[in-house]
Amino acid sequence: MSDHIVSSFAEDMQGLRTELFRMGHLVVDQIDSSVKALKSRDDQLANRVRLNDKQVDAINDDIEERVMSILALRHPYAVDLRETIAALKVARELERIGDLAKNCAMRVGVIIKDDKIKGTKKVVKMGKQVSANVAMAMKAYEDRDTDLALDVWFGDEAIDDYCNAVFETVMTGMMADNSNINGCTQMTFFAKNLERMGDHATRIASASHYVVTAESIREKRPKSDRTSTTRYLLEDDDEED
Amino acid sequence: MSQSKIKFSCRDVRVAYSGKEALHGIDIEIEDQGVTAFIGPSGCGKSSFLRVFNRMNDTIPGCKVTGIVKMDGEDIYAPTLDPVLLRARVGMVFQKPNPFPKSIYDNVAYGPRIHGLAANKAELDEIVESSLTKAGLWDEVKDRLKDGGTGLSGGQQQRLVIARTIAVSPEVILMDEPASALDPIATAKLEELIDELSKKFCIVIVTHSMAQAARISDRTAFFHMGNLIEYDQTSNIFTNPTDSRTQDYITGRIG
Amino acid sequence: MKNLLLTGMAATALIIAGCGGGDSAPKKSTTKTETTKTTATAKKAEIRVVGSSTVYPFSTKVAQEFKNKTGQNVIVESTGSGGGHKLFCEGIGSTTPDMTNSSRRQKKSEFDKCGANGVDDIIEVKIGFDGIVLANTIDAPQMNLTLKQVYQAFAKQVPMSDTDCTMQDNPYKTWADIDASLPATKIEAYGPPPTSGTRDAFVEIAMEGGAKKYACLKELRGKDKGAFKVASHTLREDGHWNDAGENDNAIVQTLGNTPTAIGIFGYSFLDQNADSVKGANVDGIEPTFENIASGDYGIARSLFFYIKKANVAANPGIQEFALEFTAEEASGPGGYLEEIGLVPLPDAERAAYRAAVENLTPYSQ
Amino acid sequence: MSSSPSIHASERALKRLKKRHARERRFKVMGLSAIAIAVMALIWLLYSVIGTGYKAFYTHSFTLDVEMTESVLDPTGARDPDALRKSNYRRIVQNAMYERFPDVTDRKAKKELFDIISTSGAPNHLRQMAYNDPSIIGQSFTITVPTSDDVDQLLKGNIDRDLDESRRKVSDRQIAWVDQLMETGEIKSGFNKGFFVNPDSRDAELAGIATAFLGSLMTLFVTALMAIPVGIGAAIWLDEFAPRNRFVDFIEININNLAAVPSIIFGVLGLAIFINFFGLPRSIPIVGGLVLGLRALPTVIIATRATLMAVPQSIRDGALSIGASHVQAVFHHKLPHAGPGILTGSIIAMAQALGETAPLLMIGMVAFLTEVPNSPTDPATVLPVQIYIWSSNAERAWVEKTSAAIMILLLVLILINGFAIWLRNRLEKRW
Repeated sequence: MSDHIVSSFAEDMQGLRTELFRMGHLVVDQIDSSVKALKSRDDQLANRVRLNDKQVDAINDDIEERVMSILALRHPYAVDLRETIAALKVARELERIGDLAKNCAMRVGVIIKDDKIKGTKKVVKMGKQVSANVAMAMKAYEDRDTDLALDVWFGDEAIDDYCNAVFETVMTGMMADNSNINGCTQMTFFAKNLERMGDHATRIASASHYVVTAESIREKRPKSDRTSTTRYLLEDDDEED
Repeated sequence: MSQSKIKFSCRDVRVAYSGKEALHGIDIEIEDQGVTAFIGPSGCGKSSFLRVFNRMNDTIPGCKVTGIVKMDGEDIYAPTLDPVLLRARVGMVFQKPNPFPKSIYDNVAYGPRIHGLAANKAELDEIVESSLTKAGLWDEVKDRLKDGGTGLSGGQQQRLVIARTIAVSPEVILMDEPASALDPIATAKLEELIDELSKKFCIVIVTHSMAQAARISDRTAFFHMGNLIEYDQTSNIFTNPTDSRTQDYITGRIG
Repeated sequence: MKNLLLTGMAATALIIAGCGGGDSAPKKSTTKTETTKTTATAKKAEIRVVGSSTVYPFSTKVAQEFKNKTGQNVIVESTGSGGGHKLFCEGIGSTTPDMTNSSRRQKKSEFDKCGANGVDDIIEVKIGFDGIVLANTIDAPQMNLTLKQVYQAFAKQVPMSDTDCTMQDNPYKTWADIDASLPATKIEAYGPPPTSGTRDAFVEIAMEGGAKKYACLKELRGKDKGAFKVASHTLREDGHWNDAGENDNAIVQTLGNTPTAIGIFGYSFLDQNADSVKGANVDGIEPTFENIASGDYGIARSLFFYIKKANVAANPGIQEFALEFTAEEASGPGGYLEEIGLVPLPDAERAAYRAAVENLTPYSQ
Repeated sequence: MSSSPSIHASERALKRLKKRHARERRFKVMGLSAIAIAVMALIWLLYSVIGTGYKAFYTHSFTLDVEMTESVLDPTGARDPDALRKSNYRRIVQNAMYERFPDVTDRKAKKELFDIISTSGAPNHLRQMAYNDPSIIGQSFTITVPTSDDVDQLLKGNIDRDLDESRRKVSDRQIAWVDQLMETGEIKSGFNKGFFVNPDSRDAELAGIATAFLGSLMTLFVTALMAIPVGIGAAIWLDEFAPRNRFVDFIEININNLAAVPSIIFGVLGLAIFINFFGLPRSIPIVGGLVLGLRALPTVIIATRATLMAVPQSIRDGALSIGASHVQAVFHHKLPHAGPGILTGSIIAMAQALGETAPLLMIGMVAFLTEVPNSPTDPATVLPVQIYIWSSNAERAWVEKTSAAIMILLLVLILINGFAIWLRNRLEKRW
């Protein structure tokens, strides 16, 4: 794509992109770290994740500001307009993912107090999948790769399946031994958080699709997470489809 | 481009100045309803094309127009058609406000006078008042109709020119960058007026300001190097143009 | 809408109004000094006179008197002698001049041209003399020149000696170079340009006269008139002779600023400017009215006018005008033309020309 | 900004700056001196013209008792007006003068005495009176007539009384008489009305500019009538309707050339066309006006085209765009817009025409006329020509007459140009 005639406009857009990619990397790191903290029962690492979230928030604020300034000063049209709006959306999704990662990290402290809580392995596997999906969504955005974006979109089904599996495992554990209900609950929340991160990743993929085609992904998203609706009444959050 | 009536239809319209072709075969259909905007870089031929519709190109020495231009199905370049009459039906507003160096009243009354549209003074007064009202200028000038038209502010002058144009009861109003010499407030007023006028007149506007085209037009045609590149609903042109040249132009890239 | 046309008309109207107003004003106000009274007389045919600028002052004076006495209008145009003859000889009838003035005799060629155009009967009238003077400013020493010295001073080329007519470029720079008795000042003259009748007369009378003082040139004149003319008529171009304008007043003024310069102009200008310039004596004769009239002063020419007889029949006023011109009251001694510088003819000649006018006797070349 | 001295504050820069300022000062001084020279030339011109010319606006007149002796004027007693015209009124005036100074007996002194009064003006005055009313023959009354030009010059101080008698036009005796008459009030100075209402005359004391002034007005009228409409029409055609081709280019180049052609050429042209071909009489304002009209035509065309071209194209476009025809656009909008400029150009062309002499020489407007013209078909002359004629007259009194005529011409020119400026301002102020 050729450069803007006004080079400072091009620089603004590039800066927005760089910040967004930095945020993406940071958020993926946060997911990985929180999962790692769970796996290695490292409370300190979990703590660091909690603290690092401030950084994510800061980048989000920065991106919001950049978008505002581009809209106000550059009056972007067409692809520029779409990219600017998408950047705002993607940053928001990343920020949410960051929040969820922080939330996970906070639960690590409770979970690691009890050795007997089951499902860690499954959650770690799930976490890796989620992290990979987020990274892939960002890659799709970065490369304007609509196919990759669609992969992310459909890849979310696997995460939902993981989530269901974790739920079953942890539930079974709780039924067997109700002394560690607290830890188990935390574990389910951990998994649920990861599942929601996956949802956010699909939205990032959709946004990158929009940048290129001016259309969001229209296909019905595969949905196999039954945890919220079928078996248990857990507190719901702002998930909307 | 759906149910609305077609006002102008052009087939392979070419405009040449002293043998040098400035427009290379334009095919377009201008709808009767709403505002059609022509955008494009300077020298792309959009103003030349605008002047095709009222044969103002005839007044430029060495300018030659070929192709078929039909207005309501009638060939406006037919030898039997009188350009003077055509221009009464297709009014034009220019880049720089050009009121006549006469009184405000005479500016508006000039057209009706030469075309004999008013039978007496009272009728003429009525035409002047209604034209000025439609142009949103009546309240500002009703107490000084005898004052010079050139004494008004730029925005007022441009609205006076519009009043002068609509006093002849045209079907179409062509506007050649009408706001380029105006400040933002005058521009805003003018845009509002265009919006208002578009309910009664077919309006074709050439503009350099993409924001303006985006704000006021229903359809936008993008011209580049004497060619019509893209012609679509304005919302499509400004969010998702299909041609990369359009894309580059409206996003401000080197094309 | 029609601003411009209206204003244009207004301007035009203004000019007309100005015209009309001015037009009637002199008629309404009968002033004490008014010389004309157009209202009382039926308009008579105009008499048209063209020709010499030297005769012009005299002709106009007579025209004025004639108008006063008869109410008939005489239009006098100053076209120069040559121009006058040209117009005069174009034909007969009311569209051609009735008379032409001339500061020289009509040439053969002009006479022939007249004849070719049907202007057969021409009455020639000599009206008097006009002296040409060489003058310098009043404060400079009195010049006493001979015609030969005048020739020596102004000719482009002069003979080597009285007997040797090999021409040499004029070697004289100062008057003393010509004759030791003359002042040792630079020879510098302001004279009329070649278009002027005064110049013709000066060259013909003074220069030719001076040239003839060279024995060999006199001989040459007998043998080869053309060569003599070249030798005598060519004025020097090395800065010692300057062509001034036609206007003799300008020459008079120049003399006041350049005390060493000599000016050449008509006698009447010397007469009028006696307070600032004085005339050089030529061959010992002072340029005075009496000396010119008596013929003693060497550089004087005759002034003429010519009447077209064919026009007199249609307009008898022409003859009356000529009679007024030749009347004693006008061109005679003490007449009003003498007052403005005309030197009258001797009595006999005057009577002869008067008779020619009375009888409308044509002349022949 | 860096803390190191800016390149604009370096030594070399300051030097350059100084040089630039010096150049500017030099230019200003040059411009100022050019203006000063022009102004000085103008002041000198005005000083020399007005300094000598103002004296022509007053003159001296002689009040004299005359007796219209019947035996001199009308010995037959027929009282025939035409015969009365030719009577010897000079004698009457002479007698009146001798009566006034009975001591003068010497013949030469008598002539000198008679020369105090206008020798042409006084008899003619009586002639007119007798012609209008023959019944005054035989009566006595008082007339006021101009003094001779020499006496007038003496009293105006233009003749040096201290000079030797032989070198001035007024004799010692005449000076004594004139002084005496001044004392008694018989010679009085007063406004020279005759200068404005009289036609030309050979006698300086009687000459006036009426013929030339009216001739100028009439000539100019004809000039305006011809040059302005034709010129404006031609300019409009060239500017708006002429096809772009070589022929039109050729015409345009020639119009520009024509404006630079020496004006005498137009005289030759006028002579050939109007007098020789059409057979119009010489010396009449119609021919003069037509010739000057030809002379002014290129100027009017060029001025009109320049102003037409300066009219913004947008005005014409505006008119065309609401359906005005080409002619309407030009006549309703372009022309009124260019009006003030065209008017100014035309008036200046007229002023130029007013000052022309050369072309008029060719068509006989350098004529001596004793009558004021009543219409453009009467012979007339024009002011510049009158000035030209007067300037070559020998008598001293003509100097001031010439200057005064120049003053009148300048005044007319100033009025015309002032009118042009006034008109332009007035028309331009409207919008």
